[in-house]
Amino acid sequence: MIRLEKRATPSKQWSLAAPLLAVLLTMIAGGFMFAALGKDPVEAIRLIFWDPILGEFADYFRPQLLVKAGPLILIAIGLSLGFRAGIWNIGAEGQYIMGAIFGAAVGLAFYPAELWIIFPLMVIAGAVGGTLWAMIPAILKTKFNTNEILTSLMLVYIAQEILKSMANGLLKNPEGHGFPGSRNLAHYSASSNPELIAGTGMHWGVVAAFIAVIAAYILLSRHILGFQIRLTGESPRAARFASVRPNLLIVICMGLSGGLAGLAGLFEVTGPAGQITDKFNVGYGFTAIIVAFLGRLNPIGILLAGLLMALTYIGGEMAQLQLSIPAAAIQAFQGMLLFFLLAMDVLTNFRIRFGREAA
Amino acid sequence: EDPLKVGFVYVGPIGDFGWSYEHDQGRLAVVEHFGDAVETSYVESVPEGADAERVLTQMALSGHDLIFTTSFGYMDPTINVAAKFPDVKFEHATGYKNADNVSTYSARFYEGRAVLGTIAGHMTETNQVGYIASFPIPEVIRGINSAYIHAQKVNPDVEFKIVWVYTWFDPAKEADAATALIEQGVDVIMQHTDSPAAMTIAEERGIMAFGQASDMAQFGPTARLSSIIDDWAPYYIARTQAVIDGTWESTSTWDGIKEGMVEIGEFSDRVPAEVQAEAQAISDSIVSGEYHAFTGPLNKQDGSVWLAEGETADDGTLAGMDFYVEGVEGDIPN
Amino acid sequence: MDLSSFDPVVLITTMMIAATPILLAALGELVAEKAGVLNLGVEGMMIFGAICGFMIAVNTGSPFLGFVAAAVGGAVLSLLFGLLTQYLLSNQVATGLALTLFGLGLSALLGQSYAGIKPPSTEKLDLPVLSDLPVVGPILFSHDLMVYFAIALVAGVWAVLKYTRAGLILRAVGENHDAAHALGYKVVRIRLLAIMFGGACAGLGGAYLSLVRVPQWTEGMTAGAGWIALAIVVFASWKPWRVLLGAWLFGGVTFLQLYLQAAGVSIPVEYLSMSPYVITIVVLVIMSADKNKAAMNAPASLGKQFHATH
Amino acid sequence: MSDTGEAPVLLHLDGLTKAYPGVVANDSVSFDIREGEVHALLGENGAGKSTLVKMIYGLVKPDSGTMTLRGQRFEPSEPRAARADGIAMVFQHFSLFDALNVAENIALGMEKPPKMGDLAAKIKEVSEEYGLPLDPHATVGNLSAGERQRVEIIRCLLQDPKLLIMDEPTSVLTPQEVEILFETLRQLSREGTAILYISHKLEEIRSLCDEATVLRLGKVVGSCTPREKSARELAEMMVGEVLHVPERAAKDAGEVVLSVSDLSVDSPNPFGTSLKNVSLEVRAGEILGIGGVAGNGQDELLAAISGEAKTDQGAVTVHGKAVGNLSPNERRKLAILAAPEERLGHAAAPDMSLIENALLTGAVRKDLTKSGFVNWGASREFAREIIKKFDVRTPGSTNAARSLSGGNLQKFVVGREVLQDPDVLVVNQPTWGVDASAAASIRQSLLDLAERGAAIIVISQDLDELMEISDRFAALNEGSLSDARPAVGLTVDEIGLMMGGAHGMEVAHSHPDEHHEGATS
Ligand SMILES: Nc1ncnc2c1ncn2[C@@H]1O[C@H](COP(=O)(O)OP(=O)(O)OP(=O)(O)O)[C@@H](O)[C@H]1O
Ligand SMILES: Nc1ncnc2c1ncn2[C@@H]1O[C@H](COP(=O)(O)OP(=O)(O)OP(=O)(O)O)[C@@H](O)[C@H]1O
Ligand SMILES: [Mg+2]
Ligand SMILES: [Mg+2]
Repeated sequence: MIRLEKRATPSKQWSLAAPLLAVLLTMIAGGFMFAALGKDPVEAIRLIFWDPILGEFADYFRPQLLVKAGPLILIAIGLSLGFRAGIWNIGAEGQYIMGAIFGAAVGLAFYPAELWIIFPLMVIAGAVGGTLWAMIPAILKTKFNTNEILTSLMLVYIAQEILKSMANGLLKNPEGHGFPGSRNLAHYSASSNPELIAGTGMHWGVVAAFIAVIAAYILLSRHILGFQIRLTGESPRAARFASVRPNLLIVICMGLSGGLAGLAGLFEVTGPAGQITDKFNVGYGFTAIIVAFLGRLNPIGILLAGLLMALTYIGGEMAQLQLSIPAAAIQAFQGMLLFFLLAMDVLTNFRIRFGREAA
Repeated sequence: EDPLKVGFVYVGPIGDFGWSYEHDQGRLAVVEHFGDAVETSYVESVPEGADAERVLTQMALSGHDLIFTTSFGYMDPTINVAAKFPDVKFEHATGYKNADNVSTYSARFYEGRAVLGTIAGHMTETNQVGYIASFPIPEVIRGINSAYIHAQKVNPDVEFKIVWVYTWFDPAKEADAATALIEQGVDVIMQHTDSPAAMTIAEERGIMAFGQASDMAQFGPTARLSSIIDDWAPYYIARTQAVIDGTWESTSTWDGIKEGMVEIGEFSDRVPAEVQAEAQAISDSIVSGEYHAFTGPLNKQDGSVWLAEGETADDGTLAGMDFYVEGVEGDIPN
Repeated sequence: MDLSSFDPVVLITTMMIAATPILLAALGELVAEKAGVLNLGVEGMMIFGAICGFMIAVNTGSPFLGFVAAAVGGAVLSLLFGLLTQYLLSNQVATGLALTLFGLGLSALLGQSYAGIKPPSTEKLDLPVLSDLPVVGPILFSHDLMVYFAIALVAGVWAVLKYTRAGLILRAVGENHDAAHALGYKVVRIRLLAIMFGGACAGLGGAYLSLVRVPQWTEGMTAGAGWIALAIVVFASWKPWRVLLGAWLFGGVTFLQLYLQAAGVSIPVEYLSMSPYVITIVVLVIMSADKNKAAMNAPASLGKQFHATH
Repeated sequence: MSDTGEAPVLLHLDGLTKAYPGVVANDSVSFDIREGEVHALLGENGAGKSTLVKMIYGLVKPDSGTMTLRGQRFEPSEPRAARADGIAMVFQHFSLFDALNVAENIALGMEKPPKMGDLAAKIKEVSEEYGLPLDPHATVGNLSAGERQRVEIIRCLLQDPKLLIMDEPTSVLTPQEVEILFETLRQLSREGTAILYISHKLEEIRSLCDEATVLRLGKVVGSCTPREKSARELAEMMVGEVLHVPERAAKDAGEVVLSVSDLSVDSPNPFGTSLKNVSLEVRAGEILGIGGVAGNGQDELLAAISGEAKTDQGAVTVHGKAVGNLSPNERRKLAILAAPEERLGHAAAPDMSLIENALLTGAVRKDLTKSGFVNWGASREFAREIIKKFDVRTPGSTNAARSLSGGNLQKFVVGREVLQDPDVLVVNQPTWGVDASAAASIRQSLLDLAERGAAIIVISQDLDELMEISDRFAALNEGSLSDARPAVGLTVDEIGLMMGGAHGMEVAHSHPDEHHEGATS
């Protein structure tokens, strides 16, 4: 019989090897799936994992990986702080939307003024929008003990309705021939989030993601607040004993995660997306939850997990394009990858023993 | 010689049995028509915005000669990518921005609505027609107006009850909307959403309905009166041919029943012969160009004059239509 | 606005139908959560059930077999979650989300050739006299069998949890898995069964959508119903009858906003559309404001990992 | 008590061995338990007692060795099988379900429980018969620790066990309740039930048990008739060396350092106890011992002094300064420190390293942070200092707290506070579950601290411990604190009454015994 034995401390070697093993297993299992669909499995795996990084057009795709991973990382970093403290904000999608709406509203309010201050103001508004939206579950939790998983989730749907309303109403482009959607902020230099290095598509959001990774790393490893966050997650009573105020921590963590999600929304709406439309949000807030866990709630891990996720998206598009693999198969493939990553994690914290089972 | 590479970008999955499905049917028609002379590829469920821009770039980089971008939200990404790949031809559906290598195309669904509205006006016994509307965008508003105008023309007492569901596809919600409408006394349902849920409810409750996006005959064998179907195949074949022939130019196409982009499904036996004839006559006159679905005198909802006697609406106004015509009740959201 | 045409009977009958998918899914999740397992993959299991049920019903011509297949499909998918979380001790929140992603992808893949087909229709109850009674007839005697099955299942789950030893053991495992283990109960096995029950119910809920409610197969057709089911469990503070109430309330509010529109009430639509969510939040707040009660109803081991150390 | 000499052997253990990674928990353990005998199992922490009884109960499978029950080969594959063979067990850590009621809890521990209604009646009947009355419909979470213990015992009794295993059952009972329990056990023993009894309280063993088997490092190192040995001899058998008893010098009490007046706090926890008008004073150099059955407000009192629970500002004063509204860290700044009962999860975070756990309370007084940034070097130094000075046995300061044994973690927790040089220190259950030698060294460190002039409150359920180290004694009972009385000269009965007597139990068996003196010596 196989049995698991908890390690006294997590294994360093396995924490590196487990994800690699998981990717390998995914390639094998995914290969079978692609073969079952009548596609060349080796070719498919190569298109997904290899081509975006080292293939023919890698010069274009490498920065695109960062562009795609940027919002995921930014949101996931914020979420990971809360998750570490046992605060389950799963409504980042809504906070992302509200950040975009707030930021865009500020930008549009100034249209067509050309002042350098506009973009910074928009950035602030984006962070504020996300933070405010996250404050709703935070305050309901601290005041009424309402489960934040559900309230933050419900607020995603509400934010989506608000987004539809904005795209069709208040923020609608008056010169847009009646179509829903705001003016294109990227086409108007005071409010645009410009490409920082020509031809790469990289914008301030990518920079913000890197800053967030570094800041979170320092916060968690060096700062007392980071220690308090970790402590609260591991042992809420010990945290109170260590003078952590749980309600304050909830507000801080929700606020930070909401603020970063809001920023991600703002950078997307002013850059790659360009405008508020009713389909502006594409699920980054939910995918970021997975990214946060895949990265084991560790900033560096999240950076890598975000890039891996981005790789499967971009590589998945390649596979669709070149081999006509349906998007559904790519989605199932991503699901497999997540399962294997989560399953292999066990090796980090447990030792596998073969032998007689204890009763 | 290398086959022509034609790419398609879809906003939903091709299995949505609605918008993206119909575009993919168009792609399949291209495959069938040209055989080995073309090679098609597609990417489905591509979000509008940054992802679209990347996928388009990917297509252009990998040697596609002609790319169809099949959702309004791909407008700016299409323009952006087209600027970087001047040798690649782009075709953007339902948008209004053109460039040297970007054409736009759209369908005059309102022509089809004129035909269906005529049938609805005749068929309703309660004089209540239900309309399940998706989003308050010009295309949907045009459809409501056109259907109302023509229903009202044959039945001055007709009233439209409109429910906005804010989704293109949510079967449960569409079914609920249909039920709510039926409870308010409608006996004919028109829809501008993609699932057959409303048709199923109509069948169950013994009222009438029209297919949308696909024919939906199997979901409402008795309820279905006719349907309005998108058919992109003729256009896709023509544009592909143009690239092959070297005659492709940037154009703005807005085709209707005549060009086959809008197709009226077979009338069911339930529709009396004289109504069928009248509906067919409207369709024929639109095809022949004798008749325009928005022909004056028409007032706006607030009573102000929109089109004088005999005047027809210009495409610019139609493209941005954001008002109801006189007689339609309720407000357009926002 | 025309309130004269407002008919509560319609509201109730529609609400009962609209509520059935989320009711089934929520009931399954309730059982899993009572055993201490938080499975956020309801949406994935629902849609997988929707396609399994649809495929089998279409191929066999029997909606009954379709529903059986949906239950089996949902249970099999949930087993994946069970193996990961119970044996490999993966995080339940993340695994549940991954399950949703995987279920959506897999179902779309399986359903590729099933778009646009009409499934065999599920029979409705049609009792000669009873179904024709005013008010009572449409409310009580004229639904399809799944509506009754779902309500019967509520009663069944309630009775099992409250009165049987199996129910007692299930609650005990969710309450304190270490103590249950010390008394010799197979915590992991019991949880796996609860997870599979949850999966089967979610599958049934999904199949109700694809076989009765819509009825058609399309990708992503559950459109968020699984998430609503999760909310309803908490809303109901883990009590079966309140799950029924919650599902009806949600179904009712969703329908009501469309109904008011059809009746010509001019309220901004997008605010009406968000009303079910706003109301859910408000009710959650009211339910949870009473701290002691909320704490006592939530299974104490919910979402915690169990690893027997001896 | 029956004469067990000739009673037939009920359970014969032969060469039982069970190894865990890195430890052999039981090494070839063999001995007999006779019918009707009360058999003590002695040994320091980690000696393997719990492991052994878990094997008998079918929770753990032996690696080798055999068991014979009434002449039959006995190999329980799971607790159910053991229960079917007449084995019942009261666990060291309660195996109860807070949200369920008494009857449901009991049903869960039975093989074929009768219908709920019948079971409830039976519970009432049996519990009253044994003088341990219980309301079958009460929610277990609302019961006191003593009542919860009763639930466990009744659960066993209802199964008519042939062998009743009790793993440290008395730590949560008042002396009177202990007496009632013992009377019950004696009655069972007279009726022929064998009892395997594990306890660290040697006086109890001496008064109750007929036979004793002593384990050390998993091996049987001896057996004896406990009545014939002194507690000290028993302890030395367990430890294998001569025991040091803490010493204290007589001294004068100084000025009042900590004063609590008219303190009332609502418990934050639905199953907790609220404090009612508690007043106390502790002087410099003095140890105030607070006794009482667990769950009578001990946690709440500690929380009110440590700052985890805020109170009226004036309800708690230190050196005359009102501190009732200060946070734990603000109080630490004023040298008010505490060590809670729950080692893992309250006093220390299980999955964090000892360095991080040193930072947990040491940040303020040991200057381990600078403008919010943690000085990990200094934290490591502090952790090492604790490990060294308090002889914490661990491979290193980077090990997680949960990897330490209970006693070693306790030394770490107490050491962490003592080394921060407190003026006021409150400790709850400083030696709970800790073996004799480690307990002695922890007590000594508290005495040394008092010597240096600190005001100390020791909350404990171990009366022997309190008598040994405190200057004055008070008891908590349902959230109220009795007046403090000098410890010297208090009798067990007086203490018992201060603790609230037998908590409403009718004393079914009544012959007050003369055993159970105040202190070990
Ligand atoms: N579940 C477990 N998994 C891994 N190691 C364990 C486990 N339980 C205990 N240990 C290890 O066994 C050793 C002894 O633990 P235990 O708590 O039983 O100590 P003990 O012998 O009772 O010590 P003390 O007398 O200090 O209480 C510790 O080093 C601990 O790391
Ligand atoms: N599940 C386990 N995994 C690893 N080691 C274990 C486990 N359970 C017990 N041990 C180890 O076995 C040894 C004996 O433990 P056991 O619990 O039997 O001691 P004990 O005599 O009951 O101690 P105490 O007086 O503290 O209750 C200890 O060293 C302990 O760490
Ligand atoms: Mg121990
Ligand atoms: Mg023990």
